[in-house]
Amino acid sequence: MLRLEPRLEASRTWAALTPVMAVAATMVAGAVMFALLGKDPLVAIRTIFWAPLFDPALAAYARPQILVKAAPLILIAIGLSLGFRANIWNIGAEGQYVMGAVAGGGAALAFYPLDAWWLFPFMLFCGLLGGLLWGLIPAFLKVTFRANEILVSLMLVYVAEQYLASVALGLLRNPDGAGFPGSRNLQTYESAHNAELIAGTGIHLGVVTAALAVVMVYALLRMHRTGFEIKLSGQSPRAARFAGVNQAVLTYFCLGTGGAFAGLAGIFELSGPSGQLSIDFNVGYGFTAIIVAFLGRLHPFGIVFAGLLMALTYIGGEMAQFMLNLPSAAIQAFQGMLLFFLLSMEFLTRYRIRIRRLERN
Amino acid sequence: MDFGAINPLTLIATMIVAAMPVLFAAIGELVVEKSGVLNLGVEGLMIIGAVSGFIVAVESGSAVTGLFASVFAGAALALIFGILTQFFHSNQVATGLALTLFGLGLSALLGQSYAGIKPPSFPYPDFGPLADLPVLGLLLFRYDALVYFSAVLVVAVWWFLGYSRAGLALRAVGENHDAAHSLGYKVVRTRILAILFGGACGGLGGAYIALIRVPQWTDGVTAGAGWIALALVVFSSWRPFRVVLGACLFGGVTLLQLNFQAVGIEINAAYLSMAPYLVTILALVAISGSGRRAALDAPDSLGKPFRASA
Amino acid sequence: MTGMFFRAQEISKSFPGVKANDRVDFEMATGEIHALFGENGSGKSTLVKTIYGLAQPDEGRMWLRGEDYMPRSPQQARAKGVTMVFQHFSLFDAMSVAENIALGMDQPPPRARLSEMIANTGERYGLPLSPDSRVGDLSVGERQRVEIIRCLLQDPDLLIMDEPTSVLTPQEVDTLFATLRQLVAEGTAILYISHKLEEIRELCDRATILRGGRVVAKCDPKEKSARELAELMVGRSFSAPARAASATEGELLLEASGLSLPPVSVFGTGLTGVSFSVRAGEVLGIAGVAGNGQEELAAALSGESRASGSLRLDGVELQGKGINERRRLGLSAAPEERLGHSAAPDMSLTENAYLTAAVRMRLSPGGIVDWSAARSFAESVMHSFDVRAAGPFSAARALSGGNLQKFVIGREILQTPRALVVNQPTWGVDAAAASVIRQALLDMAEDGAAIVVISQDLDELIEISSTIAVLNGGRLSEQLRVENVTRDELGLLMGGAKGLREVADAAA
Amino acid sequence: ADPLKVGFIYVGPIGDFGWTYEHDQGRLAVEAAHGDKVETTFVENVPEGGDSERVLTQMALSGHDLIFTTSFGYMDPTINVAAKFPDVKFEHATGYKRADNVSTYSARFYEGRAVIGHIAGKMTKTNTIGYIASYPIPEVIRGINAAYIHAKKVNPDVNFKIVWVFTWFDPAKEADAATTLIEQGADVIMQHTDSPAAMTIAEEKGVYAFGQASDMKQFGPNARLSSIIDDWAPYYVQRVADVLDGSWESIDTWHGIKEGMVEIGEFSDQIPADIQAEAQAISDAIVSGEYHTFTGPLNRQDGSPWLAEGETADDGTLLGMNFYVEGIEGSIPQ
Ligand SMILES: Nc1ncnc2c1ncn2[C@@H]1O[C@H](COP(=O)(O)OP(=O)(O)OP(=O)(O)O)[C@@H](O)[C@H]1O
Ligand SMILES: Nc1ncnc2c1ncn2[C@@H]1O[C@H](COP(=O)(O)OP(=O)(O)OP(=O)(O)O)[C@@H](O)[C@H]1O
Ligand SMILES: [Mg+2]
Ligand SMILES: [Mg+2]
Repeated sequence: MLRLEPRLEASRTWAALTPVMAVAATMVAGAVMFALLGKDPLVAIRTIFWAPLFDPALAAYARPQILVKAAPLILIAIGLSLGFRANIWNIGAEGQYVMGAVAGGGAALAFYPLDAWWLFPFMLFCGLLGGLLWGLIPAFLKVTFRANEILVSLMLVYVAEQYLASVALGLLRNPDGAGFPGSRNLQTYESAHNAELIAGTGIHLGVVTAALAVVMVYALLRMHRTGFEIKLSGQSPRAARFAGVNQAVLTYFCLGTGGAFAGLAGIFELSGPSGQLSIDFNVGYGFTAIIVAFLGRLHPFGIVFAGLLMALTYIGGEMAQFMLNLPSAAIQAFQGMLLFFLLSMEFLTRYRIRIRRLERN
Repeated sequence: MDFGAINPLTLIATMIVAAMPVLFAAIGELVVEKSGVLNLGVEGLMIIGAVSGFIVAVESGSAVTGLFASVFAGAALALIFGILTQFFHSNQVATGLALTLFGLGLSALLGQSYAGIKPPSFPYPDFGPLADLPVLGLLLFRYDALVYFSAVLVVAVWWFLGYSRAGLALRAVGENHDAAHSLGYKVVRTRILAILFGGACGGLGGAYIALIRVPQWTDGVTAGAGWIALALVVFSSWRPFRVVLGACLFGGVTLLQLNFQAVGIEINAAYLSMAPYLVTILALVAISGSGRRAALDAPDSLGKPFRASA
Repeated sequence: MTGMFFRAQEISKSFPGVKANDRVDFEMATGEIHALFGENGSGKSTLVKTIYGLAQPDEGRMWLRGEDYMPRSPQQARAKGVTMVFQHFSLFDAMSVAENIALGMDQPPPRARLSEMIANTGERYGLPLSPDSRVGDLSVGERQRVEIIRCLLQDPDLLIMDEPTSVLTPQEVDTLFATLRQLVAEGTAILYISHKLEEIRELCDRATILRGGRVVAKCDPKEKSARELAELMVGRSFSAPARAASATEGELLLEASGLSLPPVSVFGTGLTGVSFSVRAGEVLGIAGVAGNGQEELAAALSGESRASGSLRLDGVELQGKGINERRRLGLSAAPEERLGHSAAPDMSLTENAYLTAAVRMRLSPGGIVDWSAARSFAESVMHSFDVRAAGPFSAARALSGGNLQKFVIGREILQTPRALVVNQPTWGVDAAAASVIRQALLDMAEDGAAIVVISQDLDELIEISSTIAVLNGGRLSEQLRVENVTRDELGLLMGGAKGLREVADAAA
Repeated sequence: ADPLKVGFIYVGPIGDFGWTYEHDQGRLAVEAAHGDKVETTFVENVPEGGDSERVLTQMALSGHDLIFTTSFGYMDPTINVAAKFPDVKFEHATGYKRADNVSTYSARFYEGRAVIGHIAGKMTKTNTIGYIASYPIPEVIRGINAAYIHAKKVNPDVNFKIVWVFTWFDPAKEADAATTLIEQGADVIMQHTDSPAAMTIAEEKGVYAFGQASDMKQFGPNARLSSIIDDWAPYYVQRVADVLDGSWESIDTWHGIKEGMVEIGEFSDQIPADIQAEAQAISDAIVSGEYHTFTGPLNRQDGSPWLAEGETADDGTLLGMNFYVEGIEGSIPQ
């Protein structure tokens, strides 16, 4: 008989092994799906996982692009992970991302066509502030009225999206854009452009910021009292109160940080790769980041790994589309399977499977 | 501006129909949450229900067969969630979100060759002369059969949770899973069954969109209804009849907004579209902040993982 | 052995890292009250869970009425007439009494009939209950009634009770014992787990003693003294805590006046005008039945909740100051619940040491945590209080109850606060560990600290307190010298008498 | 030689039965027309912004010779990538930025709306025409104006009820919009959104509607009067041929009914023969160039003159159109 036994402490070996096993299992299941779709499964899997990294024509461009694509995911996820560890469930990062972009972009556009060194940092600050304030709304309602932050933050995503649509069509619409919705392109607004740092790679300040955020959060969790307070209130709220943790402050801190990071991701994306604030500016980074946070087991370095893995499957998936004519739905289903396998195999880090005979007379 | 153009009776009747998808999904999620599980994957369940209901309806030529298929498909997808969260103890929030992602992808894949097909139509019960009654005819006797089924379902869920033994056990599991376990209730089994029921209802809600409300299959046809359903459960503070009310309100705000536009009341549409979400937030604040009784209806073990201690 | 009503043979059960039951043999006759006792973690709960079908043994056999008995679920056990009252109540706060009881029955009758049965059974055994009240609104004693009636309604042949009296007043204990004796007279066998050896001597016919998962002794408890029983339990002799003869009380250190607190939840109790004063070297014992405001008082003193009124430490007003500010000024606390309140279960002892010692031991200057200092502090606590654990890296949940309790009390004591508030210092702790803890508290008082001990164990309070007061319904009685009161008087105060005068009237 | 590699990037799924579907039909037409000489690829569901720039770069890197970018939002990414790959040719739909290797193309859908506006004006009994509008952009406003002018011309009592749904594609919302309009008395529904939901509702409620983007006949066999079909195939086939024979150059194309980029779907039998003939006549006049959809005298909504008698609108004004013509009620949301 198979028995599950909880481990006293999470196994580090398995923590490292399970992602590999999950990826392998996804490859097998994905291969079956691709074969059913009439594609050569090996080629398909190879294209998704291999081509972005090693394809002779594409890899040189795609490799840094993985970092670029992963950066917003990692930046948002790392902010969310603080809250998740403290049992504060911000699932509205998508809205905070949008509001960061709107606030930052709005600030930059308000001064158009100013040429000043301070505009760029000011824009980033406004982006951060936009996300921060949007994140503080559920914090305020939770602290003051005990309103469930999962639902409040989720509802605010839709409010933010509607607001984005309204400014993209109205307030921030490009006056020289022939009436089309969408703002001016910040890429052509020199002092607000988040240009690439190394020519040809696409790597911009947002990638660097994401890396910094990972290190900062790692240090916070490991060395700072706030990190301890976050873990403590997540594990046992009463003990946290006993330790003198101010739950309200912590709620503001976690939701605020999550919002601020998401807002930063938004403004980096807007002023960099995306350029234009359009109705469909947001593409779900805020939701995907939640999954990234969990796939990374809420650990800073795990989140980096998970973010890169997700980015890899996005880019590899695109390649599989135009190289093999795989439908995008198949790629999406494939990513879904990857998530399921990763989530399900995590239990190996917490349980051991024992095979034993039943001894009964 | 001419309010006279809005006929309140037809508006109510349309609101009821508009409420159906979220009503089905929410009543299912309500049972799931009452058992102590938070499944954020309702959108995924709905879209899978929509696509499989549609495919089977088209292939079999019968919308009713399609509905049964959607119920099974929703339950099957929910089973994945159930196994991951109940046996593998994966995080419920993340698994729910992954379920939505997977559901959207899989449905698009399955539905590829079904876009642009008209599904078989769904039967409307014939109430004969009743349907021609002045006010009641329109309000009560001109819906499709599923509207009447939804009424039965809501009453059944209300009775089940409040008055049946199994419902009592389910609430006990959601209230305090450790105590329920020590009394010998099968926490995991109860939750899996609740999750299956939630999946079936979600699937049915999705199929309602694709087979009756819209009716057609297109990628992403559920367009966020699953998220509304989640909000609705909380909005109703876990009470079946309030779900009905909330579903009509939620379904209705969009309709009301469109009606206003059509009679020429100029309110920024973006702000009107925000309204349902702002209303939910206000409702949340109201029930959480004031009603201590309302807070009591929230299942105490909601979202907490259960590990049998022996 | 067919004559025996119940028999277990060679029951073994392992959990990762522990053998909770190791070839346990054990038997009971019809109509017998059988005591099962032993140190914390000796395997008592595991054994009874096996009998109740909640756990399946790795090895061993059981017989009931001479037939093979191996329940796979509590339902099967109940079907054979075995019921159980749990150490931790298995009740649902948001549900009514009737619903809670129905949940514990396999074929509950219709609601009206059930209410009638609850009333009848309650009357018969002197356990009145209103079927429609929400369990969350009930006092602890009433909650236990719900648990017991739930069992009685099934006409049990074997009733298992896991530490049922830890939360009852002496009077309630008497009522319970009367009920149990009545049941035994009707032919029910009772398996009774308790750490209170006096109770066992009073109530039980036979006793089985577990240590480290094994049966180490069987005896007739009435023939042994409590001390002999305790020594059987721990396997060695030990001394009762001694109060130094020279103990003198100094000046006024901790003074509360008019502390009031509204109830935090629908089900909670508040505090009304609580006043007391404790001198340096004095131990104030606060008696009372659970649920009468003990936790609230502990929280109001520690600073976890904001009460109105005044609280002074050495003349300095503490009201309006947070928990860490109070620690800095010298008032520390150790709450009742070890896992999840005093300590975070999944955190290491180092982290748990940091949890309260950060301020007084200056473990995070400038917000940066000095983990190595925290580790050495944890090690010194472990060393001074003989905390048995693999090391400072062990998770709190991996410690046995007694060891963890020594750790959390030791953690406060080593920070040398000027005043210490402890709630239930020895709750569920075995006799040996309890005596270590009591001694440490006395030593601390002797060194000039003011100590407030909140406890439901009257014997304990009488043993270590210099003054004693009773908490009832959120009000604190007058503070009495311990020499001047009797157990019975305290019991009446705990039961709701307003003051000693009323107690005297009642006695007359 | 290697086949010519032609890539398409789509903003939606090819199964949307609207915008993206029609572009993909164009892609299939290219394959059919050029056979072995071409190889086509596509990536669907590509968000506008940074993702599209990456996809375009990867396509260019992987040897595509010609890439169609089929959504307005791909404009800046197309220009950016084109600058880096001068040897790759790009075709951007509905935009206004060009380069040596970037052409733009768009369709004069408003011509089609003139025709169906005429039919609607004639067919309505309640004199109320419901219009489901997506976003307030020139293209949509142009369509409303074109339809209104021609409905009004044949039916002075006609009244347009316009609801903005702020989405290109949300079947449930479009269905709600159609229901609302019908309940408020509209008996002809026009839409500038992409799903066939409104058509289905119209069929169910027994009113008329027009197909949009694709024919949609199967969704409303009785309701559908006619349709405006996007037909990108002739243009795509031609542009690929131009690349194959080396004659491709950067141009700006705005084609209408004449060139077959906009197609009026077959008239339904519900339309009386004389009205069919009138509608056909409008279409023919547009094709022959005798008639321009926006021919004066026309005033703006506020009554100020726009076009004098016989004057026709210039393309610049049409491309940036942000006002209603006189007679339409309500205002354009901002
Ligand atoms: N699997 C995990 N899940 C959740 N939190 C973790 C996990 N692993 C580590 N942490 C937390 O994250 C922070 C950093 O942990 P990390 O594992 O990097 O430290 P370490 O292994 O103790 O130190 P080092 O990296 O120097 O060996 C710590 O606060 C730790 O408690
Ligand atoms: N589910 C479990 N998983 C792992 N270990 C367990 C489990 N249940 C009990 N144990 C361990 O088995 C041993 C016996 O536990 P048990 O609860 O039976 O003791 P007990 O005698 O009832 O103690 P107490 O007096 O504290 O109630 C302990 O070491 C305990 O930690
Ligand atoms: Mg490490
Ligand atoms: Mg025990």
